[in-house]
Amino acid sequence: MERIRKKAVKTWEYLNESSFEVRMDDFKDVCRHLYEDLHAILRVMFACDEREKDGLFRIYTVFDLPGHDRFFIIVLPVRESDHRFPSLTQTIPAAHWYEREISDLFGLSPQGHPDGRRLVFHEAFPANSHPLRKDWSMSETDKQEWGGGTTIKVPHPFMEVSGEGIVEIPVGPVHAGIIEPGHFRFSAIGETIFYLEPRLFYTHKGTEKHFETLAFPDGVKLAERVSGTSSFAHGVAYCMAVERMLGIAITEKASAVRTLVLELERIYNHIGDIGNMCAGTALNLGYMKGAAIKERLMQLNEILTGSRYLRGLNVVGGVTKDVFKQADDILKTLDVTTRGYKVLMELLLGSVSHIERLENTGKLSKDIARKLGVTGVAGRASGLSDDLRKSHPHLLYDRLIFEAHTHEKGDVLARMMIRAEETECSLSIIQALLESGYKGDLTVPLKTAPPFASALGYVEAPRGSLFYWVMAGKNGKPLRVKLRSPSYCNWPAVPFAVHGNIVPDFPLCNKSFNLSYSGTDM
Amino acid sequence: MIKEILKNVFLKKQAIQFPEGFNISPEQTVKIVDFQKKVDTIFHRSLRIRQVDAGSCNACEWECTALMNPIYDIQRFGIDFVASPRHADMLLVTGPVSRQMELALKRTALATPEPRLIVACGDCAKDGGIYKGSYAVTNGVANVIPVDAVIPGCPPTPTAIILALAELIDKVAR
Amino acid sequence: MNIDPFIVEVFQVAVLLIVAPLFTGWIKMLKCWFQGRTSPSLFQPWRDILKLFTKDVTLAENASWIFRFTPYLVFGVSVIAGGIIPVLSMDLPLSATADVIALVALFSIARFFTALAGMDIGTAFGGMGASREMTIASLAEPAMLMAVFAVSLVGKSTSLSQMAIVISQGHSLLRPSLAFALLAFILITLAETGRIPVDNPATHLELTMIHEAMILEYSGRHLALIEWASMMKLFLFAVLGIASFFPWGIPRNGELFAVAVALPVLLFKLAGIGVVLVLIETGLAKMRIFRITEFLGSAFLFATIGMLSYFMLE
Amino acid sequence: MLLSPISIISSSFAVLLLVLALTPFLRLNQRLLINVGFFLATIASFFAAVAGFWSLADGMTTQIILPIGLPDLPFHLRIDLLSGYFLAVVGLLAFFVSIYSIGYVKGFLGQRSVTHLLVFYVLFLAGMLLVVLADDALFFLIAWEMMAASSYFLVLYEDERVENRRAAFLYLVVAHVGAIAILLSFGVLAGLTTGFSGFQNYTFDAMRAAHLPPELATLAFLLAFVGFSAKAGVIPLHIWLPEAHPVAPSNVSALMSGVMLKTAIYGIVRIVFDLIHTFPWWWGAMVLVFGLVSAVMGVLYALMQHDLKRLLAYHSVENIGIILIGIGLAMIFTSFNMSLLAALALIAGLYHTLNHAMFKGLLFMGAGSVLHATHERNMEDMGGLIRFMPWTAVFFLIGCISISALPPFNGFVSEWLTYQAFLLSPALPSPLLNLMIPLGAALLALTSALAAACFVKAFGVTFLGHHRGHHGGRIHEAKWSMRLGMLLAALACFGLGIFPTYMIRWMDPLAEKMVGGKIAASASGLGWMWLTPIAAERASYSAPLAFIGILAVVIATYLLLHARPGAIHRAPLWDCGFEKVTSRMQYTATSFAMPLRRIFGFLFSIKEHVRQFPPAPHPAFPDRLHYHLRVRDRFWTWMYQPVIDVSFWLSRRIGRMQQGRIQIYLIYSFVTILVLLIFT
Repeated sequence: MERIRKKAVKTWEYLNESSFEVRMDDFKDVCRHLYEDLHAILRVMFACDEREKDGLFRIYTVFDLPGHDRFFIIVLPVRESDHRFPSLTQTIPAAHWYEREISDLFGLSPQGHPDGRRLVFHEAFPANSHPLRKDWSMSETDKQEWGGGTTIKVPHPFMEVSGEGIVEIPVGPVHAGIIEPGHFRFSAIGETIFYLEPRLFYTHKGTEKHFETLAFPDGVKLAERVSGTSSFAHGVAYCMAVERMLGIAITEKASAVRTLVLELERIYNHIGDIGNMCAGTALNLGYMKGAAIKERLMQLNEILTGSRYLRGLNVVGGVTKDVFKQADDILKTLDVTTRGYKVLMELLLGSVSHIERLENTGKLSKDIARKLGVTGVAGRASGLSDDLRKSHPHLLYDRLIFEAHTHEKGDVLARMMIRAEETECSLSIIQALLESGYKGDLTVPLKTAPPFASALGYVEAPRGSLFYWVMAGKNGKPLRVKLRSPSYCNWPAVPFAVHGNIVPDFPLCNKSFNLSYSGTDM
Repeated sequence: MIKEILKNVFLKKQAIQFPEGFNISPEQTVKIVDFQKKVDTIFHRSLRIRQVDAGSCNACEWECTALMNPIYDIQRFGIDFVASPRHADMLLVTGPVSRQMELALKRTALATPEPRLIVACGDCAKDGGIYKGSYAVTNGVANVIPVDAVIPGCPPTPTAIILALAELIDKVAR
Repeated sequence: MNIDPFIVEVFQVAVLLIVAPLFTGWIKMLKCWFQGRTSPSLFQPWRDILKLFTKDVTLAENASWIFRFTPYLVFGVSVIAGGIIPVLSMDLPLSATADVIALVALFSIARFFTALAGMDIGTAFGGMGASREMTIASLAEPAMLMAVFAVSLVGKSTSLSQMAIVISQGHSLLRPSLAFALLAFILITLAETGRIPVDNPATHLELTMIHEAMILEYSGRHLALIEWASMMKLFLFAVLGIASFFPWGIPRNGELFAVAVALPVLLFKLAGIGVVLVLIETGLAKMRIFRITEFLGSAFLFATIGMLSYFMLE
Repeated sequence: MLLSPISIISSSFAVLLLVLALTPFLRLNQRLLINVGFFLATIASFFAAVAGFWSLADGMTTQIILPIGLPDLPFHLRIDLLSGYFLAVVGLLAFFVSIYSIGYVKGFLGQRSVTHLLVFYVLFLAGMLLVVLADDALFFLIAWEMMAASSYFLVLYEDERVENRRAAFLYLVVAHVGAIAILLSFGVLAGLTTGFSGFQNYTFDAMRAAHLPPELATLAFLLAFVGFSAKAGVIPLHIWLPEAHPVAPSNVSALMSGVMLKTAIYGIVRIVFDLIHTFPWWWGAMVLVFGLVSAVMGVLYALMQHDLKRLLAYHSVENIGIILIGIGLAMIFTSFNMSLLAALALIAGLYHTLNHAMFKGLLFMGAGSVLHATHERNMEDMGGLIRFMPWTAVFFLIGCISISALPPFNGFVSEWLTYQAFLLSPALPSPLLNLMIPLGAALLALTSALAAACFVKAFGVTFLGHHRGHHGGRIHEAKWSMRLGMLLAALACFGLGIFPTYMIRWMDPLAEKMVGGKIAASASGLGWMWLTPIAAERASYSAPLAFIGILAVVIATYLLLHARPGAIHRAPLWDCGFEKVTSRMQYTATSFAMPLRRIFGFLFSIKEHVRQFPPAPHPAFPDRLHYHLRVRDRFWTWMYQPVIDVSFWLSRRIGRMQQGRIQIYLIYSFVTILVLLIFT
């Protein structure tokens, strides 16, 4: 710690964020120290175009020390003239995607990155065009050609496994099932997968740039539409970031509502996922059972919030509705759900043929998981005890008694069991929440954002740790909104879980991770 | 296992009655673009849908999946989702059509044998929805391929989708 | 009064063409019920087929004549096979066209061409499906032959109508050889007709497909023919099982009343078979593709035990 | 009578001699040489076929004694039913192949002289004809050697490649091991009975007459079986076959695989049923077992190949196995005096002999055309050829269907007959056989199913999909004569598949002669359309009906569906919306066979690994991955490697004995003399 303070040019603290601005040549060393000596987790890494402030780009690297409720943010100023910065990837593999993304969106190139290809943009996107720079614009013809997709402006070579008889199985972006678009390139001999290279960002909608066009209070709507099944979590994380930045504290009531609904979201996701895994093994009985239970919960969502995806409940500064008024609805549904869920689990664990498919399929080793900064269900199934509700108690989680579950095996079965255990845990949490009453209004009045104020917002979403980072501009409008969904740091891990498995098991592995494409592609 | 099956067989079905069970708000009623030319082709309440996600947030997908659960149970209407556009009569397109999906969407439409219907599902698919104006989206399916019908809603509830499709089929069958 | 066998033949083929989709429809209905859902109509498969016939065909640019010829061949094979198996009467003009072995060979030529059609377009999925299909087929074949052998020991023949006649005389299910052969036959049927736990006919996951993967490229009338043919294949395996294990109720000759009775009896048997099939399909998850060896290995074992028990006990 | 099988066959030899005589003069004009030479070869083999069919038709036996040969053993020739049948087989395929060769051999023009190709081709042909005509041991062996030597030189034709020389040598060694075994077997048959008095015992007549004590008969049979197995490529003596066949010019491989192997079958049948004619059942059982092993292992090894001609070569092993299954069953049935079933099994075996000659010849000709067009034997570099060479594709497909034993083509008929023979085995009095033989039937089923899988792979990877190689544009359809050759062979496959009853009626006397049973009457009990080997209610198969029926339905549906004016639109293939598909994105042969390779892996020695280059700093970012697979014939490591090692070891030892000092040698000789003295 001292070492960092010594190296830091500038240091400032805000809430539970300690920021250290470092020089270009200290950057790598500081980060290595945090990662290797202090075993910090790289949470998120992003750039921000602050040229209107002091003519500099800044790269923010957010670390999280296990055991402290505190984020260490290493800030690296980069001059526009020499748009280069030292790459962390060789030491911290988790930085792999972040750095490529920065070079795509800001044109700041990581020096010594093992993979020089673009991440976000596909072949048809013009070279040296970086949308998140403030002075960026794009000609109509470029847009047309980008959409046309046929003109190759920057080639994107997939890795070719050499040797005779290798077949490349291209899947997607349009899949046979009802799932999101993404391209997967298997290099296989018959059924055995030797190498899998996913190609994502088909659903890249320029969300982060779009945030900058909306006022902070309106941003919630967009945040809720980043990833469908974790709409509420995204809403909460965004609001939390903005509230922390504005320096306002929401009432106990509001946080109680948010906590409750977060858990509801977790439950319907987990049960849905458990059911969907049955689709992967063609155990239709379980699939339909899971779907039915999920549907009940969705209907509960609609009763509570008017939206099956819990949208419109969050606003910056609080919530719009006091769901505790409908406690009996909730209890009724949960009661039914719990019974159904118990039956479902009995059914699944009782079905030998189903469990046989899940066991030892898609193993993700703890080592890889840690190196790639895997989070959420996948991480916990591989033995990483990483749960923001524990490590950074937000909302009312510090008052609640629950434990974070981990499994060691890291296979599909482990991921299912994690979901099962967390479902039960969430059910008990909701019971606990409903027992006591909470005071305070639904919302608190907003303030105007001080220029260039920034803050983190974070939530343990159903899929794992979710981060937002907002910075206000001069005019109180957003200067930068960075979002990092849990799927973003889990996607790079999927291939490692798949290698050596057989091709027909891939859908099952994929379902067991159940990552969001839209949340990753932004 | 057997117990479950027996329960399933003999207990009352969970599926909601059609159309009584469908409480549906006015703004979710279906606006159907004219497609009389296809009237005499798709018939007999057999409709095979190929769902294409063109950059949606995945909520619409989950609603489409929900169509197949025991409550909405779309297969009873002779509607089914298929794996290949070659087998499909209808493309159900969701999302604002991100630029990086434009080509894929066009090719999917190309791969679908005539006569076919193309339905834009959800507010994003209608006109870009919340994403309207972002540099990376084309503001709606209609800007990429000709659209036959639009289902509004963010996301449109399963009931809304079913009503829309039912109306479609009736129109087409007539 | 007796009907001319040719008329019975024609009638039987007509029954095959009409009832096969209904049988599939029935299975779908049962599946839905077993999953606690309300089901589509019994006639849904028919609607799908008719619909497909009216649709255009979208053909891949590089599709060769094999791709276009296959649907017709597969369809033709199924129809002829339907003329051979005794369904409504044991004396059919076509019944001498092929015995069980030749019948199986007829199915395998259909499979041969389907696999080729899968590889014709040159997509990874087609090849994948073809490879899996042929693998499973080559493991199913020996088991099938052993089952045939065991039954033919009892039936003193491999000609279907003859076997049916002989077996329908004895109250044969008491015979252990037949019982084992039946077990084997059920497993083989699951594999040959691509049902769970071997293949999932209703899957949406292209990477797990077997039969579906080969026909991903088909559309319009070609698809209609192939789907119809695969419905018929399921039907034919059912009636094959009926003819060789439960032939009671199939009239010896085209006696009018008997034939008239034979139809409802057949439907009744089919309904029963549907229930068994769907019970298996609902209760089991799809197995890993390499588990197929153990699956069909046990089928082979059952058949062999059947044969041995014939020599030992009968 | 002037015109007789004898006169025809001798005229055929005259034509062959004429070719040899003409060669020196035409040597300078190679193109003309090819035209004339192979045209004459065509005529000669046509004569041979006619002679064969005729002698089989009128069923008489004629012998002639040539004025040449050893002092009291002049060359005996004889045309009887058996040699007639094999004359027909050899002649018929040689006829097709010679036509094919006219076009095929032109491919070598400008590369190398075809003179000795032609010469050895003719000698090879003559050798095969003489083998089936010979009627005494000496002449048989001479013809046998002539056949072996000439084929050796043909394998060596493109001798600049190391693999060819190695293959040819291996072939030569195995062939001679076989020849020696056969020689010894004749020695036992003729010599031991008569104490080596005089040469006249070496005529086959004498051997027929001689009554061997059983143990000597067994010895003779085992020797002969080893010898002929070596030639036929029965596992484990098959090792030379997949080496030699691929490297020979394709027309030669067609002959070698199509008919040369069959001379071994001829030999076995001749010796077992004709010369020895009484034997215990376990001989048959042994033949059956070797047949089954060859069939299953042959097809499994074939599945692992992605060299088109190697694949076909391994399928020869498989089919020889199937033939032996038939013959083995025939032997078992004969030893139990069940002549009817024996006839059925024998006819199944011999029928498959003819069928295999036809479709394997066809397939090798097809492979030749592909080779001719793409200069490529590795399937992984082919694909999409159906668009460049549609005719070859059709013929090759017909070959594939036939060899995969699918109706209505010929392969199925003979395998079906074999199944029937199997299914009738419960009639055998021995319970052991009753239990064991059905398993054989299952193995046969496995074989044919695997064969189907293998040829889906062969045809699919070679002719379908996109072209994987680089010379897409330069690929051309085969020359007309090649196509004609293949067309005739294809027609033969079809005819033999559709009209089996005629074939059987025509083979019946042969079966009666060999095993004393006839099935023609029962086989066409319902009329020529239905093949009913034993009885109509036992089993029946009607290729014509099935064929016409299916055809009718196909045509009917086609017309019905095309009543509505065509609504077929061409569109790009469905690529999941990912536009940039390459030819790497289609299943390869190695991938296609992977599931079976994994399931039957224990039968091969497989080396498979993926290497990462260079070992990347972190698993997340590999630089380059390389996949390597080697599948090898276990028999090589099991049987041949040790033999080679031992021989080297011995030679080293013997080498050590040679000191080069005269005293040592004197001592050696002294010791030798001592030893001899002691023993006498």
